[in-house]
Amino acid sequence: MSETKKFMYINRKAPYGTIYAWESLEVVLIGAAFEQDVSLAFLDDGVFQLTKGQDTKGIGMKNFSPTYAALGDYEVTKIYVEKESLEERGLTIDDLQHLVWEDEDEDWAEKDSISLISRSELADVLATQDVLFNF
Amino acid sequence: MSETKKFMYINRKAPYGTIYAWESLEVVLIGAAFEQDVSLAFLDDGVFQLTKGQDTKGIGMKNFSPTYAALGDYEVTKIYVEKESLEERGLTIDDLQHLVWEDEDEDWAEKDSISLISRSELADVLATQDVLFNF
Amino acid sequence: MLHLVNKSPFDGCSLDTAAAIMKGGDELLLIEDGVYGAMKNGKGAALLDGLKVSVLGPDLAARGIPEDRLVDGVSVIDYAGFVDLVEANDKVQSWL
Amino acid sequence: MLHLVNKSPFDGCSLDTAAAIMKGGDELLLIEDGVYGAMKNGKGAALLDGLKVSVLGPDLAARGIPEDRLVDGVSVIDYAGFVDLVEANDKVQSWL
Amino acid sequence: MKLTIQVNEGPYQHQSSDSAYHFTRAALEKGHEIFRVFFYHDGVNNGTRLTTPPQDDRNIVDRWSELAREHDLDMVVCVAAAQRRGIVDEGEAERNGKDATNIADGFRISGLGQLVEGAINSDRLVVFGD
Amino acid sequence: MKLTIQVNEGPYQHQSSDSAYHFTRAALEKGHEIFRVFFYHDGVNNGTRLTTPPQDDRNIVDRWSELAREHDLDMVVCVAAAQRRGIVDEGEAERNGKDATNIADGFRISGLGQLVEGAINSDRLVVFGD
Repeated sequence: MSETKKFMYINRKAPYGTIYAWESLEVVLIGAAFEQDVSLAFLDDGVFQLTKGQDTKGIGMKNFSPTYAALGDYEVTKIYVEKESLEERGLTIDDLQHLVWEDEDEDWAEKDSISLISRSELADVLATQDVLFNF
Repeated sequence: MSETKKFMYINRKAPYGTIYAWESLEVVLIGAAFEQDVSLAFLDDGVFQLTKGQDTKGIGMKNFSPTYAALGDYEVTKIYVEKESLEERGLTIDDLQHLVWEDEDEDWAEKDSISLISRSELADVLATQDVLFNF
Repeated sequence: MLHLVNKSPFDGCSLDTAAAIMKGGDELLLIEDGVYGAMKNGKGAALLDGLKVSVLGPDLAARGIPEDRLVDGVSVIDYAGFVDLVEANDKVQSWL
Repeated sequence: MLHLVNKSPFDGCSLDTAAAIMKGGDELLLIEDGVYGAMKNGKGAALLDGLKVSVLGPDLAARGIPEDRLVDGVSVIDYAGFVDLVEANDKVQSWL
Repeated sequence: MKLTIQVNEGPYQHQSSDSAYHFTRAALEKGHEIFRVFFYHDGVNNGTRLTTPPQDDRNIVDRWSELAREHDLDMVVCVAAAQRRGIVDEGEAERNGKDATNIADGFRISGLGQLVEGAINSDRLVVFGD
Repeated sequence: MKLTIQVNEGPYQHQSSDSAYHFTRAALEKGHEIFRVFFYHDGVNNGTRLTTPPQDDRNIVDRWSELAREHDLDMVVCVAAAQRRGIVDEGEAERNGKDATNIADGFRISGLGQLVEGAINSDRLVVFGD
């Protein structure tokens, strides 16, 4: 278990309609303890997971969207959002939560966690991974 | 329970990948005993349910496609297949099972159960129903 | 007739088929992930043209979609309004 | 990298996205309802152009699709062949 | 109006059971009659008393059981679907040689005819699924 | 090669569990090592001993149990997902005050870390889902 692998969690489903988004996040939180090289990708309907202002009172379900903002504390700092998926859905990066992490090596400077990348850049990122998690 | 209603079973999902097609058919078989005015519609991926030559040995699942041919014996004789759905999938009516029923009132003459209808004709048929079953 | 769509317009063809099948006087209600279909600039917007469309507000709020992001003319209703729609239409077709 | 697609090309955008993300050297395997994506004259056919594609034979047979209805160049394999594909590629992406 | 509600998916994985619950409650509050709630396909999994959801989340099964108790709802789990998924009451346990039951309060196991009968006897059938 | 298999859907509703089973069996026949089969989401419902499928259909749960027995497979049901869906062993029944268990032969309930550990220790992770 000493080897470090590049783990990527692939998120392609909308939140609340199904539980995949939430139970995927549960794996990310648990997985953080294993000190692998972790990143998350959001594409297709998965980009909806990151929208601001989610309010689940009316449907009586747990609002798990604040958990994304806590990912930085779990040292999960590489979050890729696919540009084409946002555009097809009429969304911009401003519709998403602003996710940040604090860089210990630079006097806890706050840095953006989200990288907006194109589909072909995402393909390059996928190619460099060791394990892809799908839910 | 003396009233007769127009029941339509809507089939929009492919067989085997999910159980909806098969469990929908189980409702049709049970429902036949209730002597309602029953019809079935196949559209979207549901048209794949009726393809000829299904052979499930390799996936170890029960082949339920012969059941469609038995529907006539249950007095289920009105089966609507949407033309556009077939065409989009590169299928023709010849790719589907030939489903027939025997007309008691015409000396047991064999008649076709399947009517190939357009999307707009299907809309008309739906409009005349009392209850739509979805799975 | 009330048409129910509970899927994102990117997940299957439920919204496409519902919109194509709908007749004058029919109504469309978007629930669950179906509410994404009513977003302006989204894939569903073009399909809704000329249709009588409602979306379930609690599902919209859960997904963080402000009402001003919806296609013009769409009504936002609650579960009680959902019940009223079912009553006002002679039958319900769930495009699962 | 092996890409797995288990959905009909009419059910969601898995095949579209997989085909767009695939790089030279990647392979695509269609299983379950995904096998419909390899049908000639079907919606998936155009997406497969230039890709290395296999379909799972047992799933194809279950659905009554004769092999001559498939896009040219598609390989039909069994579960043992599926295992071999997983071994031959460095990782697997399931487009669920 | 008299309603039959059909639920095709199990708890938590899909929103269907939540939507059906909120709809059913709203219909009852408006004074409509729920002829029956019919759980089909994976929907039968709403009828197990063995779930323990996280404390900060809703308890889907208990919520149905309470609604049934308050409003004397007829909640039917399809026997054929239940046998495939493993939802068992005393009768089913005996018939199928099972050493445990898991059916929750307020649910009963019965045949598919109950769905058809519901459709015949109700003004509307409303289906929640995937 | 060493494999971890993940199953996201329950028995019968989706083909995922069937596909995972046939894949796992083929991998074993070719001499590969199955490090673990991890049941997540509704996949946990593969681990109930209370199913009674029709006699002319396959028995998905028994098939997994037999494969585990023959090949000493490690079949893990995710505890968090199992609590939401109602899959219970002796320990869970005691912890959560449940009056019955339904876990099938060859399955054990454990944490999500088992999936991560599987991914770390295997050459490939293969996921079957919806």
